[in-house]
Amino acid sequence: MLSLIVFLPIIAGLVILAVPSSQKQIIRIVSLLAALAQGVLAVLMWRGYNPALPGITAGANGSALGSFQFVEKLPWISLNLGSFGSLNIEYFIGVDGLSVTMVILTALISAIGVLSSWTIQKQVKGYFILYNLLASAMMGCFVALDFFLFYVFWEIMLLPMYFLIGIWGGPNREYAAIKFFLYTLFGSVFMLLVMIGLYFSVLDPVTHNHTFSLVAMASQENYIKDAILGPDNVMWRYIAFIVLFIGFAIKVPMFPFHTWLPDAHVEAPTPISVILAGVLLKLGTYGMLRINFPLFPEVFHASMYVIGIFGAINIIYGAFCALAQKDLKKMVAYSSISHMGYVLLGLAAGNSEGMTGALYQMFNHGTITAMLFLLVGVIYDRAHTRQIEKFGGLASYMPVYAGIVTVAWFASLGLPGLSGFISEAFVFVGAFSSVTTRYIAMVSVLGIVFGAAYLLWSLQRMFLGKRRADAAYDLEIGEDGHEHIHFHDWKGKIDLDGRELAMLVPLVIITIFLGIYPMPVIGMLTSSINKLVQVLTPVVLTSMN
Amino acid sequence: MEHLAPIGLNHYLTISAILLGLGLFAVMTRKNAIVILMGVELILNAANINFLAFSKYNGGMEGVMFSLFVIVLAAAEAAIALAVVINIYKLFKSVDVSSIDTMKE
Amino acid sequence: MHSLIQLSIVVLLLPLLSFVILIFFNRRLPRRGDFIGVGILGTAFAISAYIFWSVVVQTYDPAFRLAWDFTWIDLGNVPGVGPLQIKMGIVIDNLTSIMLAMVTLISLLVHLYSTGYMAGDKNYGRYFAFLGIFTFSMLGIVLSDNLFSIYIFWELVGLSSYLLIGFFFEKESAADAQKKAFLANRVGDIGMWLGILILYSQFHTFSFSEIYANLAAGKFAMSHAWLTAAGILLFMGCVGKSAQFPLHIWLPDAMEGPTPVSALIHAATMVAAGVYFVARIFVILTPDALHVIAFIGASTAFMAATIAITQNDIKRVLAYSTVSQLGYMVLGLGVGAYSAALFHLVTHAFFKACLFLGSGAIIHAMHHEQDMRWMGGLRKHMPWTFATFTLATLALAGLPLTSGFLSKDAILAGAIGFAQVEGGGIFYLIPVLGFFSAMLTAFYMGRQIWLVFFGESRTHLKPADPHHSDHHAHDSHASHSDDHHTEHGVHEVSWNMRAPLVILATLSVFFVYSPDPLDGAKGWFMKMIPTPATVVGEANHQIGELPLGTHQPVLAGVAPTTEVSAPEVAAPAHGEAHAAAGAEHAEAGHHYADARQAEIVHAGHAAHYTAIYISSIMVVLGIGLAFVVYVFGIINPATTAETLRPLYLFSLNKWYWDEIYDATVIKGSMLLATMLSWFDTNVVDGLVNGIAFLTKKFAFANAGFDKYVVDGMVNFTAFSVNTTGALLRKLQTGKVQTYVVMLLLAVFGYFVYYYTRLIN
Amino acid sequence: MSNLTYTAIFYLFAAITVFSAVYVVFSRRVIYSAFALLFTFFGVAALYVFLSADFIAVTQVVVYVGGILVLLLFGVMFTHSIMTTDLKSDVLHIIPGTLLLLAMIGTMLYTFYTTHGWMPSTTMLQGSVVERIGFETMSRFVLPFEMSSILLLAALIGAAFLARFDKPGNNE
Repeated sequence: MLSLIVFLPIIAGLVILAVPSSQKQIIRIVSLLAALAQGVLAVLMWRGYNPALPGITAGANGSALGSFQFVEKLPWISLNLGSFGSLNIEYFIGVDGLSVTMVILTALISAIGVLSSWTIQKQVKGYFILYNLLASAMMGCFVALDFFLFYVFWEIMLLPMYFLIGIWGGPNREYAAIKFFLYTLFGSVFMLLVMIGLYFSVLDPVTHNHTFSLVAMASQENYIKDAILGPDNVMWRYIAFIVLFIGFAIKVPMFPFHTWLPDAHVEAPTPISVILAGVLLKLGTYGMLRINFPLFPEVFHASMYVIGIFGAINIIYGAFCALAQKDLKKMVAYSSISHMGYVLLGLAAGNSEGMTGALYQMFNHGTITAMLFLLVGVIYDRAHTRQIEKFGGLASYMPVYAGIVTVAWFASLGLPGLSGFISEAFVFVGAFSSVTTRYIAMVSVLGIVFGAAYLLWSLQRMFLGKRRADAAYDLEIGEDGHEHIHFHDWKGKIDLDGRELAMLVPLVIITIFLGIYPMPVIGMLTSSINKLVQVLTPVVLTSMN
Repeated sequence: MEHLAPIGLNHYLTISAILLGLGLFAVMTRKNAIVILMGVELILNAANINFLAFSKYNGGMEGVMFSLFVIVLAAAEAAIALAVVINIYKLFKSVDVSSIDTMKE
Repeated sequence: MHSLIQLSIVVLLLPLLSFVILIFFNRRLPRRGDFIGVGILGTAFAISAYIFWSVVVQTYDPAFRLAWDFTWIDLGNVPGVGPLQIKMGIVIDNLTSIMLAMVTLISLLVHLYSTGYMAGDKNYGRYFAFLGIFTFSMLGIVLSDNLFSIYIFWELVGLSSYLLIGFFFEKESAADAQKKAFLANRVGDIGMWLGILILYSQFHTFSFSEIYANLAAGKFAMSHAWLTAAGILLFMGCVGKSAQFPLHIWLPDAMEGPTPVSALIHAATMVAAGVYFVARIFVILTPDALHVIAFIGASTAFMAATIAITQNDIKRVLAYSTVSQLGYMVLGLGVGAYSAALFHLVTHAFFKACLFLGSGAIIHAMHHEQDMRWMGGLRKHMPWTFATFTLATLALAGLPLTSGFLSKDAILAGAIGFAQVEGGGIFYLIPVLGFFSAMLTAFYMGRQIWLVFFGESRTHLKPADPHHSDHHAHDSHASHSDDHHTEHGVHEVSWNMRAPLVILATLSVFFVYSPDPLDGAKGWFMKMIPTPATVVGEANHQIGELPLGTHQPVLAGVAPTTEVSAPEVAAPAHGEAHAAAGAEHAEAGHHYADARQAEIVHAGHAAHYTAIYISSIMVVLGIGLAFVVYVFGIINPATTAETLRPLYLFSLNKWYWDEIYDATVIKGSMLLATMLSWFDTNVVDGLVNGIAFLTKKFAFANAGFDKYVVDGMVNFTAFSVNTTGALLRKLQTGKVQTYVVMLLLAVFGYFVYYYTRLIN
Repeated sequence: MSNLTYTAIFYLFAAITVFSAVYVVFSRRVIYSAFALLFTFFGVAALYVFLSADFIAVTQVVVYVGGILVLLLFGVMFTHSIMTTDLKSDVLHIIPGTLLLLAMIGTMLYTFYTTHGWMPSTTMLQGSVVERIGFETMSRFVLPFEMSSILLLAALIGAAFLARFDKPGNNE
């Protein structure tokens, strides 16, 4: 079943390959059906998921089955390398609390992305094939339990993204695409090295072969004592942690590796921005949670403070940069940086509250930022500009749009009753409770104010007041005597149309519902989080002595 | 005629050498395809003389047999070659081999 | 679940229902659904009144407390803490039930009033929806039993005030004001949030009762300074919400909202939430924190009063008077006059709501003229408004026989007692500022009454200002045009606006609260709301003596929170004290475990008559001054203003706070934002691009090497081959015979070679 | 037959062979070359007789004179305006050709005359070898014999095919 979730989009892509490229509608519908089917499967998985099983490490019997769920394990590549032993790579997937919410998020965002892609007119066939490939790769990353498989999906993801930005993007798309590609590739090269190092340092507890299994790697007793990344080799473990962390931090993106993000977002078409912010950024922090921290717990403990500081820098720096932006999409991009800072801060706390907050923030940021980018796309479709100064008084003319924007904006600034608040609150609760990150949390709280500042300011400039003199639209008096606005070459509905509502309303509902009752998501996380904290904790104790 | 050495191997070899040289000369210098063919026949005859001479003075039958096959071969060669020459003539209205240099391009 | 809890949940959810119905369906309902808003609030008030009746009147027990909670978020078995749940819950005690009744009543009256005031607005239905969510949030604050949910509703109040203040969002000034209000509140909120975090990090719970029990048990492991900090930080929430110095700046600007909203938000509920919250956390405030609170309250009261005397906008005067009165309440809490402060909260809510609604009636009648300089003589045209407005003014000024007198007097008495107990000269500043502010209050309210209601109409004196009229044309009443802009247009407002005024004015008279017009302590209110015993006083001082280093990560799995069982039974020990204190005020001091608290209560009681005398004198002085200036004209305000020009300007420009904040915080933030953005594009991204540039340069250098050296060699090979080929091509004649010649040459060459070898 | 007579007859035929071959090569008219070639073949056939290969000699006469030469004459007559051909316009590489002619002959003769290992065997062929040719053809050389017959057949068909006037690919 999990495999089906992962490969459904690719199957859809193959089907699309067979459809003549003139049949645009069929291509879109096939993609949509695949995404919806994926969504249905994700919901089934959510229903069938047992929140009591912790995941992270192997169960009591040494196999992943007692701990992970929906596990599928097949030998994939088995090479005899002579004196190097044998290379055993497995097709090993499964979910635990860390990944199950991400799988659901990915399915959701993919489906919404397909709807959002409806307006793509250029090379529809190629677009959707790449899109589906991307969707599969993202999903694969979240469920892979074999490091090699993870790496494969991780790299597969890059390629469609590069083309989707580079072909369907804005005017400066080549620059943005190549920047994104190089940045991410830079990170993954190191990941490859660490992966190989880990392979030679870890033995499968059952077969006593070297293994890429992340489940085996998460237990420190499986490490060969004097191997390159074994427990004795402190220096190499630190180096491995750092380069791995940088690899993931680029994806997050963490200051100072964040500059690809605004460019990529500004140039990417709306659905790709949605995917990028909604899912791809989560892969960075997910990778930290799944790989970076449990594999090197003692290094994690030593670097909690530094991670926390980077988180705080992300929060405040991102907020300030957002405050100065004139391009709405760029502002939202910087707000992403700011919000991912909360995730980092929560992780740095290293306790259950903080980690829960971080994971929940990953989910919420996925839905909320998706909403923000969709809303930016809506206005960009109509006005062909994203300059904040080119608008004003939209609330009078597009009330539904303004209403949803208000919800999204307030969700983004962490208003209680909307999901973003709970995750941010938990991040702070965790970060403050941890002695290491207490003062960092105290500084980071400023992010709440500046987050409100840039969002409210942009809200005011775009939606409140009256039309500006140089606005991107005209006012005309309608037959009923009321003022209406008129976009220069927009034929569709002025306010949101059915398709746009179909993308936005589910997200709004999720945001509000999870803001009021977060347990459907948090309930799935807790046992895994507590287990993860436990995996990290004993080392914390010994290293304190 | 004492001063004349008895007829031996070298005599035959000398004749064959002269025939070979003349045949080669014809092949090298004459433009006419038919004459070139004649040169080739001379070369073949020179070879035959050599075969038979060595066969005689060595006492084996191989040379004899070989010369027989050479003659057969020469016949076949001549037939084919003339057919080719006739074709060339049809194509180029000439049997002047120096004007047939289309392979140069 | 107790039936009162169930009812309170109903009360809480009813306004939310109103919001949901009206936000989605207001355009499809007749009259835009205003009757739904009013009806639902009426129901809510009826239930609240029942709760009030059951709790305060029937039970009449100062220690009454009902609590109920449920697990909201279950974090499972957290390593190092044990099972951890975040709970949400409701608590009902006397204070809650009084607040509940007060909030729903004022909200109901504002709803009713708004059906008249807002009639004809194009977003009429949405307005009622916003009122609904505001009421919901406010009730949430009142009913919350833990810090987390109070923070949630706190922010929701911020949101709904944002929506309401910016209701006329097409006006830039309204849009600015709503943003300013929200951001100022947020600044306060982060302080409050940090305070919550300090407490949570110690006890892993948000519940008030559990936190108090843990504190009382001396389980606070951090230093005492952290506890003081927690108190002050939590108080920051109040500073934001209750518009205390230095975050008071948003409240006067918030007058951009519709006037009934001002009555609801800025008189009765939202601003009161801050005071209510400080009252809730009163027991954890250390003496140092209380001193800070007292000084902030006093300076706010004084500063706002000095600003109010020069303002010309009728609503702005009231806004600054609100800030000033909130300063009183905060001052009261700071000096330990807990009951008095809350008493003032309630009385102020009613008379200030009356004043705002009255001013709304005036503005409505004057066709959106807000400047008092162009009013006058309205007494004859609007007798109902005049009467109620005057009564409320007297209450605000603190004249005897009014509710304001009772509460303000109690606060000032507490301030005197506090100064005596603390014994320092500097602490006398607090009562002195309080009394001086009382005088100023009397003065500016007297000025307002005179300018608005007495004398002759000055409408014609108004300079023609097209911009000004244009400014108000955007207000809700597009239908009301300027053609009625004469004295003849001024008439009394309709019944649905008048009735709230009368009700609120009635609630501003002393007998509602106390049988003795001179002593509020004899009334039911102060008996029902006794000062709770602190949990961080001298008796608990040992908690600060735990060295910081002994703080160990709680890993054993036995969390301190688990020792506290049901919240319902958490506070009985204090409940005893409350009961006794409420029963006999004079002897209450003996029952407080903390000596300082007991002394202050006692001294406050002793200073009661001193306070009455002084404050009465000050009020009479203030009103007399107003008469001297405006009625008898002995002092010309204009010339005085000219003489004291710097002071006048200082007051008129609100102590230049807006300018100071603009120059420092806002400009600073924007500058920093611009700088960081520049840094981001040019330095961070520049670094990246620089690396890319260098890589590219290197690549080009490499490419040059490649092109000229490596490729050069290749090309040279190709060139030589080409040349050789060109030479050799000459040999390739296409003539078979040439080849034969060459072949033979080769054969001959071989012979030559062979023989030369043979020779050697 | 005396030794002298034997020698004289040998030289006679050798002279006929060589000089007619020279005429073949240097004649300016092809038809004359063709007839000179006739004499060369006869001379060579005679030399074969001296070499105890009477059967080969007969074959030489039959095949060369009766077959090849007639064929050549046909070719000459098919392709030529015979009378106009002229030696001077008919040659190229005359200088390298001549030099090489002399060089090749010289080299070979030098080789022959400086090689001393070519001592006549004791079992020189004597008399007629017709019978032995028959034996050899049917025993040791039966495979080459059959192969040559196939070769001849193929050459026959090929020549006939190539020389056809109305081949489909020939008329462009």
